[in-house]
Amino acid sequence: MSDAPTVNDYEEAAEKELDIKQEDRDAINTTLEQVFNGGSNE
Amino acid sequence: MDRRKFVAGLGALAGGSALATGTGAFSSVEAGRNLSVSVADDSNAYLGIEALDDEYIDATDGTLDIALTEANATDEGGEGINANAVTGISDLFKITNQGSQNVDVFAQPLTFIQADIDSGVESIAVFLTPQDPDYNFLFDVIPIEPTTIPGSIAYKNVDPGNELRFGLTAFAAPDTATGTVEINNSISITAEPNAEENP
Amino acid sequence: MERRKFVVGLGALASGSAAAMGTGAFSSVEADRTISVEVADDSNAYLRLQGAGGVNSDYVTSDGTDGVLEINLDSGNDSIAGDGDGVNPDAITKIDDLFVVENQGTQEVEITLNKSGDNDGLATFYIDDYSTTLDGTDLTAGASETISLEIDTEGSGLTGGDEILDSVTFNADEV
Amino acid sequence: MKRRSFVIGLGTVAAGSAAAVGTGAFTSVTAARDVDVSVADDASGYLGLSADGEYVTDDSGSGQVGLNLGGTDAADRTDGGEAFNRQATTTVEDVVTVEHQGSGTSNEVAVSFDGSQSTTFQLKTSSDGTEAEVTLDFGTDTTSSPLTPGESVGIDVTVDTDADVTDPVETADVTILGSTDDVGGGGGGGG
Repeated sequence: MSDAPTVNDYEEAAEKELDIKQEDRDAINTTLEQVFNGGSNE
Repeated sequence: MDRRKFVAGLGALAGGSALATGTGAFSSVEAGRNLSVSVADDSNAYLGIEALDDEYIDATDGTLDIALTEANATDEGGEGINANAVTGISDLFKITNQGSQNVDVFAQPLTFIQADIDSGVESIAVFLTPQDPDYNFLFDVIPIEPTTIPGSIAYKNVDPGNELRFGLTAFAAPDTATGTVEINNSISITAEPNAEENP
Repeated sequence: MERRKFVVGLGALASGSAAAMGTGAFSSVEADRTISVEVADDSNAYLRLQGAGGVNSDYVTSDGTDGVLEINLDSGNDSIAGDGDGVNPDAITKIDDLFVVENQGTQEVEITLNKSGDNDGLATFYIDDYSTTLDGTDLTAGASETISLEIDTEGSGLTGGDEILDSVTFNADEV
Repeated sequence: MKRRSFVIGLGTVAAGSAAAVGTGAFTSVTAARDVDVSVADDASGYLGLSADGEYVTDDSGSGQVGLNLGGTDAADRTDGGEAFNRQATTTVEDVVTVEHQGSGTSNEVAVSFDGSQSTTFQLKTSSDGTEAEVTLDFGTDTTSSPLTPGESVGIDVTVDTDADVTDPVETADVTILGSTDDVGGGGGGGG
């Protein structure tokens, strides 16, 4: 099963550390996964 | 899908997580190469770029531009993302290889950030989010020329006719982010013949 | 693999005509598209949250027309007409028509809530006469609900100063 | 710089087959909002219940108003007064004051004993078992007309030690309701 990009992947790609708290990273990663899966097919 | 309970204390999102340590947006496209392209009609150019949801897309000038803004409000009056929130929009636009060769497609940059430098509190981050294409691709999140373009999504060997769908994931914090920070930038989408397939 | 990136003059493609190397063959296309994203007040954002006005607006310390919605039923809120500092102990308190939730996006969503606070289980948000909860309600694009809040401290043993709720996360996810 | 790459899916789909087109954009929003709710003692709750005088107990510091209509022994009573007289009906006015301390300057709240203008129950003293019928009401001069924030109404108690009592209890719960529903024209409930 493919895996969605995470905030960390974007940081690596951008070679920048983003000052985002862990709970917010979790929230963003959850949404990244939903978007990656086209929304409904979680 | 296990849904993590993500807000622990009082408005973890409200805690004012400043996003960028740098000064202002760092993800602008290298000025020198910022060629603006007006393809006669995005949808039937070789590199088809089409909106999948026209409410978040402003296609008035013939090119497809992403606009989550007051000027491009949704039919229901939505004028932008909520503050202190994460917003995900999938099926925003798609790119279709309408040429006759296998191509490698790149989209960059992936991350758009703006932080209010003086308060150092408000910030917005927008992540160009690839969607799971239904076929086998090597999909790289790689830096291109690390010094200039901060990373891109690379799709290798896209057959003619195949398409790549994109969405957006946006994060704005804290609750005072409203009207303080915003993103005005551009995405560069590039397609080149795949070297192995087209010797 | 050393990555080289090259861009060819793109003018030739403007009319969609074939580039020099035969129909459909091109050496590179680069298209720049703008992306602009703004942060809207809760009253104008994709998930609209706004105080409902009316007799219970004293409890809404920020109604979402300038920033985010904020609700305050404790001693920190000194704009309550009767100067009350919170819900009574050993009581059921119902606050009708506190705020409105509206889906101003483009797709139907289901609303779910994550409440946090020392006794968040005692607070329940309803979309109608205290029979259907907001948690689990579907909103089609453009649909809205006016939300009432019930706090039940009966038999809870809670006394003055005890916290019931301190924040609520509203989730709107595609159905 | 370590390269991250993902291989998506296995197997290949014949070239040119259009992928399933999305059903249009999906919006997901996850927004955290401050919603602060706390408990206040009866005296400063949105339905203010306050009282003073020797008939009132703040039982076990729970911040709740309680009535004690006769101490286990007379000495408990601050003024050293006797208990209620036997074979007599005694009324004490305004033992408890109910004040509308909720929201909405013009927001009228009607006070009642769970919907009615009075409530009666039968008690017996824990010491010598004296029985009495106890009635709480809003007295003759203060019917419970709706209150706007800041206005209050007093609750009177009448103890009839002469009444014939069937099965008295030592303590009884009294429900006091403040609601806009009982006021003509409905409107928001203030607790």
